[in-house]
Amino acid sequence: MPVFNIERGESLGILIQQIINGLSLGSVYALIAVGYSLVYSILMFSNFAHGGFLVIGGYICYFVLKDMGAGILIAGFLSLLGAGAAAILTERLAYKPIREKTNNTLYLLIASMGMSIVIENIFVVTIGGRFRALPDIIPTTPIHLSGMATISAFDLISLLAAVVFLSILQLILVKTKWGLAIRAAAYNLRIASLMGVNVNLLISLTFFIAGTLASVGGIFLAVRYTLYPQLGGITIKAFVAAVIGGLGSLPGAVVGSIILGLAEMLTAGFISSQLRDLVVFFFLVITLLVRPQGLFGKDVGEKV
Amino acid sequence: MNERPILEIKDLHVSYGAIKALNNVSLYIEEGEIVSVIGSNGAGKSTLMQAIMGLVPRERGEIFLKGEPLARKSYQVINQGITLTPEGRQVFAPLTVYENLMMGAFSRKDRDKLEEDMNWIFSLFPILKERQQQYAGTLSGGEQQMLAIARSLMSRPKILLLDEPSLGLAPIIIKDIFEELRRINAEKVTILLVEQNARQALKLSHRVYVIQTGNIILQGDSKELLSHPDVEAAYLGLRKKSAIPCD
Amino acid sequence: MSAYTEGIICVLCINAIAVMGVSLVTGYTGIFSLGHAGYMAIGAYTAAILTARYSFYFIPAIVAGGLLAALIAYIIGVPTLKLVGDYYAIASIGLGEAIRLILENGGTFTRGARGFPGIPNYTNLTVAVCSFVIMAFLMFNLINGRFGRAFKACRDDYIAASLLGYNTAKYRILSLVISGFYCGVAGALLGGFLLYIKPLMFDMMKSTELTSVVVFGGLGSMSGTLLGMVIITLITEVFRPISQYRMLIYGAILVIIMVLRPEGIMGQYEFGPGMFKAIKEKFKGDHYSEEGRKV
Amino acid sequence: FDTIKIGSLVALTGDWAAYGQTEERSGQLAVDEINAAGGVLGKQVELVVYDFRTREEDAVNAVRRMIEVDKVVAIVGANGSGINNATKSVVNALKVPQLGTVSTNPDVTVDPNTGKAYPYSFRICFTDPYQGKLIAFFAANNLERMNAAILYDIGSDYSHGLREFFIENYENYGGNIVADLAFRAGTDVDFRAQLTEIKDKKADVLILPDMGKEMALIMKQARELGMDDIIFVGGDGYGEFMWEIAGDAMENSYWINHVAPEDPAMAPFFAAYKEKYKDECKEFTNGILAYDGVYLLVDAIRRAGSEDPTAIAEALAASDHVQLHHAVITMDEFHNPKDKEGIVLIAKEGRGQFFTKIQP
Amino acid sequence: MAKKSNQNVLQLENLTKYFGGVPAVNDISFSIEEGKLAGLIGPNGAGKTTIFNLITGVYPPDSGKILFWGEDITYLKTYQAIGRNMARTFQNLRLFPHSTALENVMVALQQHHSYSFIEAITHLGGWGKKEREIKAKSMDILDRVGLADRANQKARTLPYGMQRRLEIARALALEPKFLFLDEPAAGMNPEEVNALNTLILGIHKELKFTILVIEHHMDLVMEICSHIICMNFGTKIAEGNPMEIQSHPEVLKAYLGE
Ligand SMILES: Nc1ncnc2c1ncn2[C@@H]1O[C@H](COP(=O)(O)OP(=O)(O)OP(=O)(O)O)[C@@H](O)[C@H]1O
Ligand SMILES: Nc1ncnc2c1ncn2[C@@H]1O[C@H](COP(=O)(O)OP(=O)(O)OP(=O)(O)O)[C@@H](O)[C@H]1O
Ligand SMILES: [Mg+2]
Ligand SMILES: [Mg+2]
Repeated sequence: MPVFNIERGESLGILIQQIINGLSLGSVYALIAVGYSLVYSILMFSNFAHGGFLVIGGYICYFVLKDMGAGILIAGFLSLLGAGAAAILTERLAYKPIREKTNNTLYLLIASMGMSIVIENIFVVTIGGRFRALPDIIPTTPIHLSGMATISAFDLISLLAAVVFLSILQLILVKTKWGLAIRAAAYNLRIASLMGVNVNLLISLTFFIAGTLASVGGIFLAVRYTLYPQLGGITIKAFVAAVIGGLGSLPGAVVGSIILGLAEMLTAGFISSQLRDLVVFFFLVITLLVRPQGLFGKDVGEKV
Repeated sequence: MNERPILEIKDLHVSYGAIKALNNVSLYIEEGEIVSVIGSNGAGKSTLMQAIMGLVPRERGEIFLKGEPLARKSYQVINQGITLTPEGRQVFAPLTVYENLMMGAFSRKDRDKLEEDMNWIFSLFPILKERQQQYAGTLSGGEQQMLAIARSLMSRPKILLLDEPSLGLAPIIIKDIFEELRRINAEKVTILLVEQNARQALKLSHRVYVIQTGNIILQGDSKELLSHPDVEAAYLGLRKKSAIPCD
Repeated sequence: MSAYTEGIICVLCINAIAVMGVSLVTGYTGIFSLGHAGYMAIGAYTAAILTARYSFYFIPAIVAGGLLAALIAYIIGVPTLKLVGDYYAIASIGLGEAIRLILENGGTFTRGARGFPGIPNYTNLTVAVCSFVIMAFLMFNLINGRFGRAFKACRDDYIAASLLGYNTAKYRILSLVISGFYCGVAGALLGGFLLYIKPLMFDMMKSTELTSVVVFGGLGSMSGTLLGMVIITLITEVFRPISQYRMLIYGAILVIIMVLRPEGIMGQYEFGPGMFKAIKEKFKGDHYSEEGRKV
Repeated sequence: FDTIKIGSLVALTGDWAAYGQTEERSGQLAVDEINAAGGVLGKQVELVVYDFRTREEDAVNAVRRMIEVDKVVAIVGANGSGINNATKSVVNALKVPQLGTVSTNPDVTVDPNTGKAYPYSFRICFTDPYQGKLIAFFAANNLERMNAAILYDIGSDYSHGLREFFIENYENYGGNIVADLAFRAGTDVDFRAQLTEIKDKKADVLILPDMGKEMALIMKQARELGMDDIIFVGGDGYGEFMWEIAGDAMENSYWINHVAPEDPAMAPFFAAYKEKYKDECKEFTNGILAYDGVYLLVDAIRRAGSEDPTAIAEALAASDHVQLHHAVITMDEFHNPKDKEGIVLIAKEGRGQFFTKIQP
Repeated sequence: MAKKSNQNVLQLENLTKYFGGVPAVNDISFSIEEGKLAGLIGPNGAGKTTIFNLITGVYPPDSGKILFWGEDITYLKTYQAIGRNMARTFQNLRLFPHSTALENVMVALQQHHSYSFIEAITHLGGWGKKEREIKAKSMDILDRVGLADRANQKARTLPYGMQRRLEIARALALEPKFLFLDEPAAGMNPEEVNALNTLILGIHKELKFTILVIEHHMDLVMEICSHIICMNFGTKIAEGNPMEIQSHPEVLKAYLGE
């Protein structure tokens, strides 16, 4: 009969396990949320096509690995490059003409929803809706922690990747003049260009970075879970995480993701799996009611 | 003299849809000059500045910088040494005063000189030094205007365009700023100035253009124009109907 | 008239009522909502339960559906409407999903995710068209007048609006409540049309569709919203024979319209005498980017 | 008309696109074969395929269009009970028979208020109560595992139905439900929270009344959490693509299905499918039921001897030992196939292999 | 509400507001009598706009009291304060940029020419009459500030100077008893400033408003205001009639720079 690692009543073990689960889930959210937040920080709109970049990255990796027989380094590199390029292309085709005509970011938001439908369905009509899985390029083997809980190497790697990418980005944003330019451009593109900022280049760059981050997220998701055209849809949770953390704030995106991951796992584990999403959304709304600009969002007092 | 003027505008036309904002505007600025443009509300002064900066597309006409065609994208214009202090402040509200000034210096290559210039700016506008870490959006109106001017100075332009720099400033500050403009000009910075405060502008500048509903209707030496018989009319901008009824 | 045409007209009318509500809240008041399908769900379940279980006559059931949705909108709106922009948008996703999740966990009362069958067929062509005409009449009247202007003022600059003496919070909530009512009625009609409802019908995808139609048609233009809705519905119907490309085309058209006319197919204009002049002007220009005189 | 039109209601876009595409292809394959063999009533058959985006409003108008514009005489699909629940009012009002492929909810064919079958609604699969009973029977009697955990999709009517009927029957067979947990397909991809609890509750069998992708992920994550001894039992959501996702975690799981892929009778189908589409038919349950659905409809047309939808519906209702590829169908008074055997697959060596047939 | 004997419409008592460590307004007291046209001057950053913001409830003071017609309005919300019959313009323009000039005025004017929700959705009752009235009166006001021919132009496409006048028109449309003008003459040329003089004086005489105006154009202030308050660094440094102010040593030092 079954042999369990956890003795009944060892609820500490379960708690630890759920925390590990939450951190691991949160780190994948973080990879997506950071790219999403980055685009938000400059163009001030929620880029719903971000999930699409993630899918593009995932598929490129999949096909390079499977059909071209290349190694993970090449596949990963091409997939980052491809998703980054797709992000730039999306910006050029769909967003640039709009932001040149108007300041209202709602239009960008709708265009991004359109783009996400387009990207999803390009995959549906070309390669079909089937679920695919990447080979185990990132080890998912479990490591048992003294019989209390298990953690997979994958969890550690994704957490690490999230932290590394975040730190690099944060450095760029805070320490370089380009980072400052991103924040200035976020407020007003026209005036930023009056300061000598090549705004289009800056935006393309931002999208490229966001695209590559999405692609990393996509590969992680595809390995951990599965790859299919609608995979981008789960980024909604990452959006929620970015909002909890404060839109446009990269540390916020990471902290929000971790909090969300933990909240989901602890709710499902200790309150009710049926109410998991309800609790998550409730949590989101409560956070916003207490801090309308998110945990790390800046509330710049508006002068009248 | 054979040398071309530093900035030369030929037959410039700009429209906003049906509204014709600039109509066949030609003007030039010699190196080291201060030239002012005056005219009433809606004459097209700001449009002229924005057209130079590439912020609005030119419908027709050409702009030359030292005889070479001027770039059309604003970031390229900046890199050619032209800077605009835009009308109505337009500081980066969510950035601090310090960060706004750093943005002003964005296109500068000689980044080791920034510290020095920052000090120069702070000596010009001591209040900005006090407010270095305040968000620009929360400054008072006049402080924002000072910041906007300071921000353009941080780029160390060869040609400085100013759109109503005296807006919302106390007289004493205006005086200081105009003095400073004269001093900068002495260091070979060419200045194009749009002012409602026409008397002050005329006193400061070498030459002046008067613009009315998109056309240049008068130009000449500032000192002469100050005593020109039509100048009174030029002040008014030759409006058909007074802007505000005076019963 | 064939049942197919009839079906399309019914769906058009039902959707039209829903998007009018969303247009009011998003286009006029500037509250970007991605959760209005939730209000449809409330209307649909209320009317379904009242008619199927308690044998209500359908008109009071529909009105009750609308009113309950409006009430819930009020309860939700009071605390959350102080959020602005994308923050409210994301929160509204949560609120919309929460309504759906509650319905899914509603046990035998709502029959949960398995859906609610056996709704009497009260939405026929006449009912749908009449409801639409009445609701459109009221809505167009509302926006043509002081409320329309007040909503727009709150949208454009809430600080300026409050400095003109407007209690902006009140207007935002009023607008949400009215839109909740509209979506509730639309949901109630949908139930009587499909005769079967389930929570999953009212997911975020549905909310997104409602909102994109509003932007597609033109923010702040009720007629644009309706025109946009007709176009989008017809596109999906016309391209039915090339089924798998349908969503691709739909997405592409959404993007293309935004790129070519970001202000939507109607801009801010309404059908009416002044429209052509206004549109002519619009096409000639004035599309220049605004200066960010934000402060 | 020189062709007889059959409607095919499938989801080609949206979350179910993978299944819809297979159904469309399989249906078309059946039509091609039938036409090659001379058609029916001397005419060629034509398949009119409409997408419904996994949305009820869309499906209702698709069905109206098939009937009114394209004049189809019968409809095969859809594959979801919710969709059929919405379209049943249309087909019964317009009097054209509709044959659900994997629509297992009882309400699809039977009016819950009167307990009578709708005259124009049919299905080719067995129902949730029956499938739930099969799973319970198998877990309790064949596997002799009496402590079950369930992990179901809270947003899915299919999942709910199966769960409910499983619990009812399993308890009758003397089993204990030690954990009854939920998730949400689409947004949830991580199930470790629930699995951790299931592990804690010492369940010895995990019932998965879900669709393929989620089941695959659940099994994979369960094994990662070190749940090495728990047995997975699922329903007809099984698909071969799950192997790609779950890998070894699939080994020795059991699936109560309508069909078995290695059923010799189905070999020609798989071969023809591969030949025509250069692709394996991995979502074979949907594929086979759509394929045989077309055959069943054509057989009914032949038996009715007429293109009149009402006659076809009557013929369908009167189906008695109709030999299809995957089964022999006899319609009962509720328009459900009578006493269809449950086929238990065991996942082994990268595919689902026939394990046993059960009939409680 | 009982009018005070000295007829002080507005009375500030020891008003203080800090931003961070900076006292934007520091222990300010002054009062304005009914029917006065008063000026508030001071160098940049003196705290003038902040005083307007405190009065109109944009933010609450740290301490002190604001009385309006004798009523304590210190902690009222913005819309409540405005509802007490005051109106203001903004130093940094705050028009509704996407609405036309006319709409900008109408949205303010309708505050006092309202009709019920039922009338609004049915267009019955007083709707038509009220709407026509709102429109006609709005046009009158636009005409008064010289913008009648720009009535249908989008606010944001108006040149700067006209946007300023539109702001004044919108404030007038609120039909206030007390008007606060924050740098109304900014962005106008001398001739236009003259015309503005006349406009403000006209409004003051005709409509019997009490007006408090912030300005840096000294000619304007000295010409039209009968009472002037001067502040610097958040504190009041002088108060009196133009003659007194112009000769006040501290004012000269701090402000006029002479
Ligand atoms: N974005 C725009 N769209 C349409 N018309 C515009 C736009 N911007 C300016 N205009 C119009 O162009 C004309 C010139 O405007 P401009 O701002 O250049 O005037 P100005 O001389 O700077 O006036 P001011 O002294 O008031 O600043 C005006 O009639 C104005 O209404
Ligand atoms: N929201 C705020 N946050 C921080 N500091 C502020 C804020 N609002 C105003 N200040 C500061 O308070 C001081 C007074 O500002 P205020 O706007 O009242 O000046 P003002 O007298 O109107 O000046 P100006 O004539 O330049 O408009 C300024 O130094 C300003 O920087
Ligand atoms: Mg100007
Ligand atoms: Mg001020």
